[in-house]
Amino acid sequence: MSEINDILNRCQELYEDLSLGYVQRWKEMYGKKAVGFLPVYVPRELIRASGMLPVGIMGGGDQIEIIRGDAYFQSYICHIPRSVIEMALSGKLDCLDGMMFPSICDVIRNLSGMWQLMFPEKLSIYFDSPQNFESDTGGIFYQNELKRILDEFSKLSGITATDESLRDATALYNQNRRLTQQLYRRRADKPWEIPTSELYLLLRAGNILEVTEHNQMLERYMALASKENRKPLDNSRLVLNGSFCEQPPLGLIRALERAGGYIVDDDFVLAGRMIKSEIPLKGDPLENIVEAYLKDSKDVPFKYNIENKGDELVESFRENRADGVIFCAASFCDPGLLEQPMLQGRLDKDKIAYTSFQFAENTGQYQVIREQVGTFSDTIKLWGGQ
Amino acid sequence: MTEKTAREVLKDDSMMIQKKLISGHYNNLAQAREKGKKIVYTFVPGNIIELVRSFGLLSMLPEIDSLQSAMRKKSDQYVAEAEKMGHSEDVCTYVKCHIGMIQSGIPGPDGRPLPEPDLLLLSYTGCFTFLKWFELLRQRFKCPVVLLQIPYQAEGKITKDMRDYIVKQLKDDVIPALEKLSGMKYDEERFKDAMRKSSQAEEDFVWTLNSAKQKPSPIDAYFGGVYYVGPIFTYFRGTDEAAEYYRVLREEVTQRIARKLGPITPEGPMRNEKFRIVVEGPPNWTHFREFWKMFYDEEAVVVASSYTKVGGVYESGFRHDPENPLSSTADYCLGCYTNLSLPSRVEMITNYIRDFQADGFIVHSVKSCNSFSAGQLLMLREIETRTGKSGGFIESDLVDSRYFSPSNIKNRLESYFQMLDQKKGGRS
Amino acid sequence: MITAGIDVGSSSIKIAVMKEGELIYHHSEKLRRREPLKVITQAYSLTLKELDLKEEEIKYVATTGEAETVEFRTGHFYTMTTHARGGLFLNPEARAVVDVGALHARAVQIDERAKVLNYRMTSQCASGSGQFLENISRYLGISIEEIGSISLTSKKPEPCSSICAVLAETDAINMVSRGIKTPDIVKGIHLSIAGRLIKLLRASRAKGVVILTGGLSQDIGLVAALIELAGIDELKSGDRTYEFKTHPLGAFAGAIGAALWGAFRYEKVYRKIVA
Amino acid sequence: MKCFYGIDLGSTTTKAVVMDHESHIIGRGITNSRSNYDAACEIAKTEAFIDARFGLLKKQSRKLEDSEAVFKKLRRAFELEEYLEQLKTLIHELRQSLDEPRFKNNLRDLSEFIGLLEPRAIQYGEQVYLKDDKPGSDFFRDNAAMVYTRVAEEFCAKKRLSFDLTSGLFDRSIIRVENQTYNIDFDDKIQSAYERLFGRKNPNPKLLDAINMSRGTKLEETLGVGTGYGRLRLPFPKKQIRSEILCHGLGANYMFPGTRTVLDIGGQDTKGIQVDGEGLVSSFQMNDRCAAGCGRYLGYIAEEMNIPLPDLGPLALDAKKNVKINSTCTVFAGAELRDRLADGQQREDILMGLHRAIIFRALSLLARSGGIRDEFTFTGGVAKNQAAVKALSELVGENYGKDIKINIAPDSIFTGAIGAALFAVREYKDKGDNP
Ligand SMILES: Nc1ncnc2c1ncn2[C@@H]1O[C@H](COP(=O)(O)OP(=O)(O)O)[C@@H](O)[C@H]1O
Ligand SMILES: Nc1ncnc2c1ncn2[C@@H]1O[C@H](COP(=O)(O)OP(=O)(O)O)[C@@H](O)[C@H]1O
Ligand code: SF4
Ligand code: SF4
Ligand code: SF4
Repeated sequence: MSEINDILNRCQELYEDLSLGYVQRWKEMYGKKAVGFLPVYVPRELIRASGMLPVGIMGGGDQIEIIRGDAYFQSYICHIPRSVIEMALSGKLDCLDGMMFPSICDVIRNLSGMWQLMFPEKLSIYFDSPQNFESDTGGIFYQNELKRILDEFSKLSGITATDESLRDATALYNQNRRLTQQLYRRRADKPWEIPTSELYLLLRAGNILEVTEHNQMLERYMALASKENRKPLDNSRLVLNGSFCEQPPLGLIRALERAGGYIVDDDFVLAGRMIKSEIPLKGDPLENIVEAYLKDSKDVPFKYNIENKGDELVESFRENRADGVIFCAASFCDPGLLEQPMLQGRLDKDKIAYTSFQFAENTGQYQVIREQVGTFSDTIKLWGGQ
Repeated sequence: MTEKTAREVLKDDSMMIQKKLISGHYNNLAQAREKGKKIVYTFVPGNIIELVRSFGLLSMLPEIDSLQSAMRKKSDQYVAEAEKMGHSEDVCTYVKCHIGMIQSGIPGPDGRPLPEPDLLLLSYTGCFTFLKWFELLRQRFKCPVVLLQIPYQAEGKITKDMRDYIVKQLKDDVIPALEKLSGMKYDEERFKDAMRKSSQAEEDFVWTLNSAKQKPSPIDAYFGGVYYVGPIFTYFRGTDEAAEYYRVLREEVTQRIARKLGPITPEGPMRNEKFRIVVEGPPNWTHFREFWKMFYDEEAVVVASSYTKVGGVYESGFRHDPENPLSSTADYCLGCYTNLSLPSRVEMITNYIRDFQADGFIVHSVKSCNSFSAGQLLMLREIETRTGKSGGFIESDLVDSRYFSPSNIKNRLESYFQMLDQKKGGRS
Repeated sequence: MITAGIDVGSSSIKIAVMKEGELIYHHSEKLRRREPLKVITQAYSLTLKELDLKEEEIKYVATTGEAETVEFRTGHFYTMTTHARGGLFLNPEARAVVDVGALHARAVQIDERAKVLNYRMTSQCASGSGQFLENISRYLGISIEEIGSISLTSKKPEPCSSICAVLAETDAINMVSRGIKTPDIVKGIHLSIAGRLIKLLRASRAKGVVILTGGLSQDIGLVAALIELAGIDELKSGDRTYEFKTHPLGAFAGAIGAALWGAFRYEKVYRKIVA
Repeated sequence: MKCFYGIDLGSTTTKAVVMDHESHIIGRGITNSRSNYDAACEIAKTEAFIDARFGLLKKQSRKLEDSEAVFKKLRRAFELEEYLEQLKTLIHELRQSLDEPRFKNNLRDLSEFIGLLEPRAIQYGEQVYLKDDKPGSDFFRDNAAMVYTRVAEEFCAKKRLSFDLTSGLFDRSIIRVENQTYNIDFDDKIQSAYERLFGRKNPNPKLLDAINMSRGTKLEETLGVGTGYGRLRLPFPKKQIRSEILCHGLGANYMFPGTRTVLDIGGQDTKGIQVDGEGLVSSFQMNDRCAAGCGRYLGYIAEEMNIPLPDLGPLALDAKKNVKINSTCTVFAGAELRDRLADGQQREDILMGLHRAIIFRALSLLARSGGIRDEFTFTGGVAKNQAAVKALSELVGENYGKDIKINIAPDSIFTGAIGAALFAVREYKDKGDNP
């Protein structure tokens, strides 16, 4: 009992420590640098291979009161950039020597420019990923992009990544991907054993912790969780979709579980799960990373996809023996919300039940959400899967 | 930009030419099916209309359809239609308006239905929403889609890698798709010829926008500007008619300058130029006239705007180059306003304020467009610091009238102009 | 078998008691700034007294609404589940339920067994809710009961543009000062609420007979506005027609539904557990 | 003397300020806004001119013995006269309203009730104005509601009558009362007030002299400027209308010349304004189309808790704990309050949380307008609320440093009207003084 709690407490601390104490200590201990990245995905292998610590920043959740952040964003823009700005302005991100902005939407894209204006002394990288998934078109562009980034990193850290160091990093993250997937499978099997609120904290810890430490943590947790002897409830099994960038507050995740639903798959904290299987270690490491993204990455709203939209979601629904799908997207998230009708159309085709609501990372009232999810669970409970 | 509004607003020769251009185009579209013409849907920013036309294909621009619906007061109904289909209230209304319009049978300006697409040419210059937009259309139309990704100018410059990536996509994907659709081979000479005409029009266009440096300014570079950009941003770039339009326009403006006349508004020529303003952000289309009136009633003239650069930035010297058609097409796409980094946008507007001797600037932020809006508040502050001029801030939307609150906007604008006036020293 | 349903709303609580599928008692009480739990406890013991029943004679006490604190409940169902059941009870033809309460509105698409197929509800913004109507009517000096009939006399409804309930209040003040007649103001507001409801209905993909429930279902002005707007819509789109129905007990739909589901659950699961 | 006035027609209150030609404030008047804008303005202005006369009177009566106390008494007695005047109208309107069909079934009871109400209300007025020296509110509506509710509750309980019925009757009638400009003749009313205090026999000739002096002074309405939410509906030419932003900037500068940043929280809007050393506005921000977190929000809360608005702040000051409030939607405020109470949280803690929530919103707006610079002046009605002020001082200290000087004037709610009056003086001077 106590050891699993220790792990969870550690995670909770990391989750709540918006000032990134861990990162500060890590930097002092090793005399190295750290690079932050915003959702959703960057190849962390590159940061590690350049001798730095990758740090995933997913906003301030409901723990930060926004005063200055709102000064930069109109009310109809999603919430995550405000808390990120608030954190940066209040010095909480000072320990990050650089920041990466993945090309997922206009908001994050423009945030990269804001960073250049506001923090000119910091390295700020806009990371443009390809939407053309041909190796010799998008692949070449992507490789050039990665090389450019490696150049910047080497200037920042003084360490130039080599094939060797890239391969080592890839191996470690492969292990992380493997463990994370194991965790997900375990939860889908026995969701009462691995509550989503705990799984979520573990994922978030992976944003901050150095990868070997996170790997150990995942292994230990899984070993302990099965011994906990938790009892199953008469809950419905739900696949959650839409929270790929801005994250719902932990309280909301708990509220969902309390409203009678087990979450059996989700798209939270995708950094460690964007690449679906392990990246080969043989051959050119950069090329392997590129190919993995082009051919083996998850289907997410910011990736161009016209051929099999929603198939992955349906697959997850089936594989995880779910009863329904919940669309849980951040308010004002254009990519997420524009994707939804297409996914729903796909679910309709297979007669899969779904419900949807929106949240903001600092949503504090869960009443409406609870009611919607509760009704959904009620329906499944009263009527079963018919 | 609709014919009706256009006719009422400006009765000059240039307007008549534009009107003819537009009605000709819609006529072609309405008859496209009978005449066996193929239709390509593509977006305004970074459009490669010269190339498309060189294959004898007709094009349609969904944003233009949306904004025209708004000016015809149809957009609310279309947006509602799309929301009814499950689209969120939060997302870009251009998309919703267009989807609602499709749902209603794509009625054209004269009521005749417009054709469905045979190809979706998806170049998402400057905005990620475009990606989703055509994914949505594709679910509905099942026609082929060809993607042209334009990398973002995050660092404020165009690199060789970016250009190469675009040229490669043009060669490997876009041109073959156009060839397949049209059954014609790529004809570089035709393409080059169109580029030549483009660059000629661009010359006169830049001259016209620059005329606002005169005092009084002979044009309004925002409300009037949206008419001036019409041909060059849309279907007509690279045609003789467009080149002619800009030649005539230039003549007219020359005459106005000589007679020291101000811009023409829907209520006649402006007599007095009290404030010279730069505007950042797109206009509102549902209340375009009302919005404009809030400016000219206060005797405010817009002397430069960023919106008139979304379909290409020409003032810094870029021209479509017939000698290097593909790579200059790439440069054109890369250079559109919303594909520029925030620091570049700040610099551009700062320069406008200086070069056009503006008294102040206004940021019009629209709910729909994150591409424009995210970061505008920082821009506002940054420009204020750099120029020492105060900026005004107003909010509404492109085509969703629910977000256009006349009293609120008027209140802010009035307060802003009174503030400028106070600063100028005139206290009344 | 006797079961009870308790619906704890934001402005009032409702109690319904069902016996073998028949409604044998109903009672509602405004909260009026009183503590809900106290009001419920009192009202419930009064119910038992009036029906001359002992506590254990009620087999299942089902709560719905904001009833987390009600400890004597047997089970809880969420609002849309109960309004679906209650709505169908009040009108067996209904294939959709629209519940308009003090702060929220909900649209639920159901099948002939009251299974919830789809639903939508309003969010954290109170634009166009009962509360809002109440404020305005207070401002205009008319009672909530007469607001409906006043609205019906309007000849030229004044559009109410504000999205926000608070700003709409000022809008209303503004209208009065411009000399707009009370019925026209009220009707304008009814139309704007109706517009929102129709949007919700659309989003819930409901069709056919719609039963209105919740407190505002008693507002004939709102009902008329709904019918009017749906008619306009029908003309425009040519499909998806709604046929709105009301019932004098519309406000009790939640409580009735809860009591009915309680009976259902009791038969199916709970009896075994207790036994 | 030449008088200049500014009128701020706000969404909840209408304020007027009278100035002399040297820009000294000589009178203030305030009333609640209502659908008849003209009436609201007229009343605020009349009150301001009455206040100006009292100012003169005060100056005159300074020489009298025990002058402070006597003056105050006289003022209260005058207010009682106004109260009674309006009460008369209210009773009349109540009787008129009985004609409406919905009261038909309870006509007898209701007439009886009105009969009962009148003496009670008169008694109440005499009590609070003359004996307690503490009327509940500045506005007749609130005071009348207070006594009305009290009497109605008792009466309904006794007669088993629906309380809603009587409150409906009140709502109906009070509006009619408010939309009339009541007749306050200073000369007349001051006489009655004097007589009420001292009887008819003129035992205090010096005071009467002073009264006559102030009566005799000519207060000439030279020029007025209007501002505020409803300014466009004011019967002024465009030149005499100023945006409330400019007025707040200038008004704040008048009260605190060091002001660089102004925060104004009114009934339905919040503004962050930056001004220069002259009080000229250099930039500003206003809330968008949502009234969350404005003064009206506190009004709803006070209504929900059934306490007078001015008591809300003091109650919140007893808070011991920080409670985070999420929704500042005005309409949801009541629901949130109930939720929290049901959760077992303390009333004062929640209240403080609500105040903090408002200030958070205001601070983000300020941040948007360019931050907070020294000195910082808080204006508008909400500045009267101590809890809001406390939350603001704390948060400003935390976020902008402790060195920022925060100004709050007793006149905070009049800031806009002061600015408008200043514009009136300037406008007149610009045209060339001394015709
Ligand atoms: N006859 C009526 N006409 C109009 N509105 C009414 C009527 N009766 C009740 N209401 C309104 O219904 C609302 C209460 O509805 P209800 O469904 O009980 O809400 P909740 O469940 O949230 O308490 C109140 O806002 C009240 O004003
Ligand atoms: N005596 C008071 N104590 C506390 N708050 C007050 C007091 N008087 C007014 N207020 C607050 O001030 C608000 C009105 O502010 P005001 O500046 O007059 O607004 P407006 O100009 O929009 O009418 C009210 O909503 C209320 O919250
Ligand atoms: S939440 Fe959506 S819109 Fe906001 S930054 Fe993330 S992806 Fe972009
Ligand atoms: S977000 Fe802006 S640029 Fe993108 S489609 Fe909408 S309006 Fe156009
Ligand atoms: S718009 Fe009005 S009703 Fe909606 S959240 Fe804001 S204050 Fe509340």
